[in-house]
Amino acid sequence: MPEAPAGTLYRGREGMWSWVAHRVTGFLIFFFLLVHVLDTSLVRVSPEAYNAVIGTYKNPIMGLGEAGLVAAVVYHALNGVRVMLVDFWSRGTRYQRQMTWIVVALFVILMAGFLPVHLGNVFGGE
Amino acid sequence: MAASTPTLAAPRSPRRARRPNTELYSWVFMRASGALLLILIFVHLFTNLVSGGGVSAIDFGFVAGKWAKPVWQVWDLLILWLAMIHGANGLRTIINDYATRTGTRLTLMGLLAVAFAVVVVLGTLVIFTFSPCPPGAPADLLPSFCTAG
Amino acid sequence: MTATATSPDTSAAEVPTFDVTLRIRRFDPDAKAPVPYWQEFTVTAHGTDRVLDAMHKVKWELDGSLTFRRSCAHGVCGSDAMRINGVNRLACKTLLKDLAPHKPIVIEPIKGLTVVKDLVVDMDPFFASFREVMPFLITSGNTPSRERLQSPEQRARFDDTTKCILCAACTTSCPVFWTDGQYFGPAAIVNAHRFIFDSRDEGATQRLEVLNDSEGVWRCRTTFNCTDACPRGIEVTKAIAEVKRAMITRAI
Amino acid sequence: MQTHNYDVVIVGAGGAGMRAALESSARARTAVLSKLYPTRSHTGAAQGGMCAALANVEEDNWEWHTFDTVKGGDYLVDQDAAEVMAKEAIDAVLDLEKMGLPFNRTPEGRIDQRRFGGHTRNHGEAAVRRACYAADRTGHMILQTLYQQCVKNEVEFYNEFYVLDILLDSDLTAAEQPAAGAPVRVAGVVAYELATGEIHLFRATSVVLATGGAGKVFKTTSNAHTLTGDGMALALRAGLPLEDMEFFQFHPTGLAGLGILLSEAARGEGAILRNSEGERFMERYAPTIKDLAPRDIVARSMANEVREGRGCGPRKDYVLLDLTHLEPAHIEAKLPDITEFARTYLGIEPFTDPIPVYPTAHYAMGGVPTTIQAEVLRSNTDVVGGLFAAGEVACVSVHGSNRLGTNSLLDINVFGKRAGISAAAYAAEHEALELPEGPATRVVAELDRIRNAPDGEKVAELRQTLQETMDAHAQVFRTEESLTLALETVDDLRRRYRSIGVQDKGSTFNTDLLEAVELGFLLDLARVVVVGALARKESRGGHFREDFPKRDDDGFMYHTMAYARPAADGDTEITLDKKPVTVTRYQPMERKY
Ligand SMILES: Cc1cc2nc3c(=O)[nH]c(=O)nc-3n(C[C@H](O)[C@H](O)[C@H](O)COP(=O)(O)OP(=O)(O)OC[C@H]3O[C@@H](n4cnc5c(N)ncnc54)[C@H](O)[C@@H]3O)c2cc1C
Ligand code: HEM
Ligand code: SF4
Ligand code: F3S
Ligand code: FES
Repeated sequence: MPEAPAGTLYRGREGMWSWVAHRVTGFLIFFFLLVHVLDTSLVRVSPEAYNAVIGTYKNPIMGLGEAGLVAAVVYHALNGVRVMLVDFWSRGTRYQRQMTWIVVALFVILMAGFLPVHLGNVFGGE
Repeated sequence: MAASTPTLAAPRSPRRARRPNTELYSWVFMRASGALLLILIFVHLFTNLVSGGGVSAIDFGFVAGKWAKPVWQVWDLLILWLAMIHGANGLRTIINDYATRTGTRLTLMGLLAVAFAVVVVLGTLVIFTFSPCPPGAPADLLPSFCTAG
Repeated sequence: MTATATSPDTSAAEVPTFDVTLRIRRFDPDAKAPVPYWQEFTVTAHGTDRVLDAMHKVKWELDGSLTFRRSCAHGVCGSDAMRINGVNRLACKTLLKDLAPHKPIVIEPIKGLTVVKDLVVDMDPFFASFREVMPFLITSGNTPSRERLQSPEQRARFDDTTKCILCAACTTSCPVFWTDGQYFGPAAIVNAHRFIFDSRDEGATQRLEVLNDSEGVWRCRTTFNCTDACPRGIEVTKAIAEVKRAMITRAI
Repeated sequence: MQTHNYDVVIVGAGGAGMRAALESSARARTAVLSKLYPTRSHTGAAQGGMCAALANVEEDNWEWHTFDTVKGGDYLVDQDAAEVMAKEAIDAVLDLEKMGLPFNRTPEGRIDQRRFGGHTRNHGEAAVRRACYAADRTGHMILQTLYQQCVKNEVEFYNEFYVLDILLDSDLTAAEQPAAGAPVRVAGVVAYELATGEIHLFRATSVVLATGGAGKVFKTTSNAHTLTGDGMALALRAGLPLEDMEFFQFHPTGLAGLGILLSEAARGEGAILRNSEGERFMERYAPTIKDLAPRDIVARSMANEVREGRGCGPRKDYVLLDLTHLEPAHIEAKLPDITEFARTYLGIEPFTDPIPVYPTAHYAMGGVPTTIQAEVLRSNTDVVGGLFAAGEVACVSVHGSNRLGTNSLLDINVFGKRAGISAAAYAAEHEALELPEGPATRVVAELDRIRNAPDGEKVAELRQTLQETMDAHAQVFRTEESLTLALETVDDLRRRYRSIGVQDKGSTFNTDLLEAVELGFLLDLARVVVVGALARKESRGGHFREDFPKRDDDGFMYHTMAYARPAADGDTEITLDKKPVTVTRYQPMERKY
């Protein structure tokens, strides 16, 4: 069958995009958590094994990845609060748009506080 | 006759629960666990990544040092369980949304269940059976209190 | 939007005409190998013309086979929900001048329902979900001889959701509905809400039962596309949240 | 070709059709055929209210209501029918409330009522609060509520089915008519399924016509694109008469240039009409009830202001509806939709600016003549067995020559209910007839002709000419000259229509084809309107002849009955007959407000 040209992307607004981001971050965190539990389990095997693996984490690339993870968690958490306000606060639905922007603002502030410390640790901490 | 309007609280019909409330509980759980995780994870991240020396300071000694205190054992165990249930439940929703074919859905759900079980069991065992000073390990890798005794 | 920019004198004055290009997603089921395709039409429009007027121009002057539903032409019958420049709207309630008409206006059928022809979709699944939530007053006991009493406050409680015209703009804007056609969708929930919060109704439990289904309200991820799309300005997500809360109160 | 068998077939799923369906489906096997999804019907556009002398907020009774209806209709109302309607109004409203209709409420919790044009206390003393309403969405709520009840009662719908022929057991289109008193019965209908292009035969003992109005005969109209008078035209083509078609109501307050309606409820809530000098001109035309005078009077007054140069805007072609002195909160609560129309379509903020308005074609007072049991008449006295009609398509003549606001939503409920009961009762007492030979031949031939016409006339062009002609020559003001002109144009268009063609040749959802069919209906009806208007050399209600500006009770106190009869050239011609007006208690008087 011939392939049809695709329809366009739905041009949703803040509500839709914040949900997309929430879903993507939730998904990412879950897979990080899998890996994280697995590697931490190595403490049970032996300190050497654990330190070896953790050691490989201590390169700048992993450091950046870690920053990404923190970003994901921070966004997911903040937006999670927004979602709960939408769900339980009687006026939450009316202010959801404003709350999205507050989430974004808080996210930026928190990351601005965290990133310098973290990156400092990653790149200068040896 | 003075007319007055009756006030009945909504919803106004006899309670007759037939359908199981699974989706309802799962939805409530997502919010409750989310709220708890918020505190648990932020403290976890803060202690691990910010205070002290950040990631670069994490090693066996650091972990063992933390888990020697029951508070942190319970703390991390809670994170493990809540996050895994929360995340797995979230993934279940995602799978339901995108995997329209029953076959695909069942496969993915199976994978999810296995991953969930392995990680939760493994993680729990590690936290509980963990010994901070495994015999025979080089002392410089262990937390300082191992040698103090 | 433009409402504040125009004063009565200018709006009724000779309004400028301008050319608009409509980029329409077409589908002809009677073709030999039916595939959707894009087609552009350019027509001359007047200042106060709606998208529907431009589409009529195309149908009446350029291509009679262009197919879409419409009836009232002023946003009260719910026939002509379609995706205009990426979002669901009623063609008869969208003014061309509000759409940056110097660029082609992209028109597609609403998403998630089977396309029958051009912009016409099969509405049956949509109405089936509507029917499933028991969208009618349920009472017990004898019918009173006069009207049932209801205070203005009680009446106001569900006013918002009585405005629904079943246009499906909300349901077909919902990301969950696109991928999971089984989901009841916001429109059905809106119409359940209309009765659950009507002080005269006694069928709330049955309706909440229905919506407690795995394809019911819990499927909603509060993406607000429905609220943004509703041409009647119904706070759809709010109604859904209220139904969710009613269920939780009932369960506990 | 599929054949379906039912006891009752209802054509149209607007207010009248669904009200009938609720009654008949409880008593007989019923199908409802509608060219639109039921909730798309134009009843949903009705705004202002539905009146009944509930006396919830002030003293009122059904007798006053009857009088207002008769007087509002300029005494051309059949008074027995008006009495039935006014009396049954109360139950009609209460029925709807019990079905769940969310009426606005009084502080005591009762159905609230408001003022409306022409509704008065004690035979014209002062305006009375009689219109029951749900904000300015009364029709929407009625349509939704009736549909909800149909869902509850599992009424069987055939949606997007166009009924294109009514099948009778005798040929009434011939010059030779069955004798007076001879039984003529309905056998069923022929329908076209839009989704597939298939023809369906519906064999039924009773058929109810509820196809609504024909506003699309005019260009500026409050009516939907789909209100093309199908039922009326089908009846006419089947040889049945149409009654009082020259009476068309022009609603005073349509959005200027667009025709979108702003309910009379606006004036009921206190809005005022002003001309370019800011004058409240209705004080001159109707000193007692001013802006709340019946629609024909207000529309004519507005048109007159414009004609005499007191119109507003750059072309001085409209007047203004002023709400600016009202509380914004009050407007928002009582008239949310119409203020939004002004904002959306004209970019006007009604709280601060007056709204440009001009009369818009709104309501067909005439239609398929029926008795008060909703039976369709084939002459002044004989009914067609099993054929019923209700709603705007019908003319029981409760509206006479001018309908009062809110009386139509009432009409569809009262006579819709009666039609449903009558149809089920008839079906219980009779066996269905066999369908006549080749039941769909006529329809199929017509569709094929249109579909296969090579390079035919264009639907849009003909329709536009028709509508512009009717607006120019058969609107609020009419004369011998203008009407003659209109008739010539309509006749010419009917000739051109014979070679009508369409571009879409497909079978799925061919709206191109159906628009061509609908145009045929409009042309037939326009001819009846104009012929009737030419013959009525007086002014009464919605029909105003500048060359005969006075009502003439001696010459014209009768209903016009128009028949399409075979003409020498193979086409049909309209022949007119008279039907007496039923008068019970109100003798015609001069109509002053
Ligand atoms: C804007 C507006 C405001 C109004 N406000 C008021 C008001 O405030 N108060 C009041 O009393 N009245 C009001 N009216 C008048 C009143 O609403 C209408 O007269 C009334 O609703 C007509 O109802 P109906 O059931 O006869 O027809 P409709 O509701 O028009 O229904 C017609 C039905 O017939 C079907 N149909 C038509 N042709 C065919 C066919 N060929 N085959 C199959 N089905 C067919 C259609 O699909 C539709 O379902 C208003 C009218 C308008 C236009
Ligand atoms: C940090 C605190 C957290 C908060 C406040 C939080 C909050 C939430 C909330 C409220 C939801 C429900 C969203 C909805 O129903 O629309 C949700 C969904 C989800 N969360 Fe979290 N969460 C947190 C941490 C986590 C973690 C650690 C993971 C991964 C293991 C995770 C993975 C998910 C996933 C996969 C979803 C489903 C997303 C979807 O269905 O779109 N969350 N979260
Ligand atoms: S809720 Fe709004 S968008 Fe949804 S069907 Fe009703 S009117 Fe349309
Ligand atoms: S778009 Fe869908 S996800 Fe919920 S808020 Fe609306 S129903
Ligand atoms: S045509 Fe009726 S809503 Fe647009």
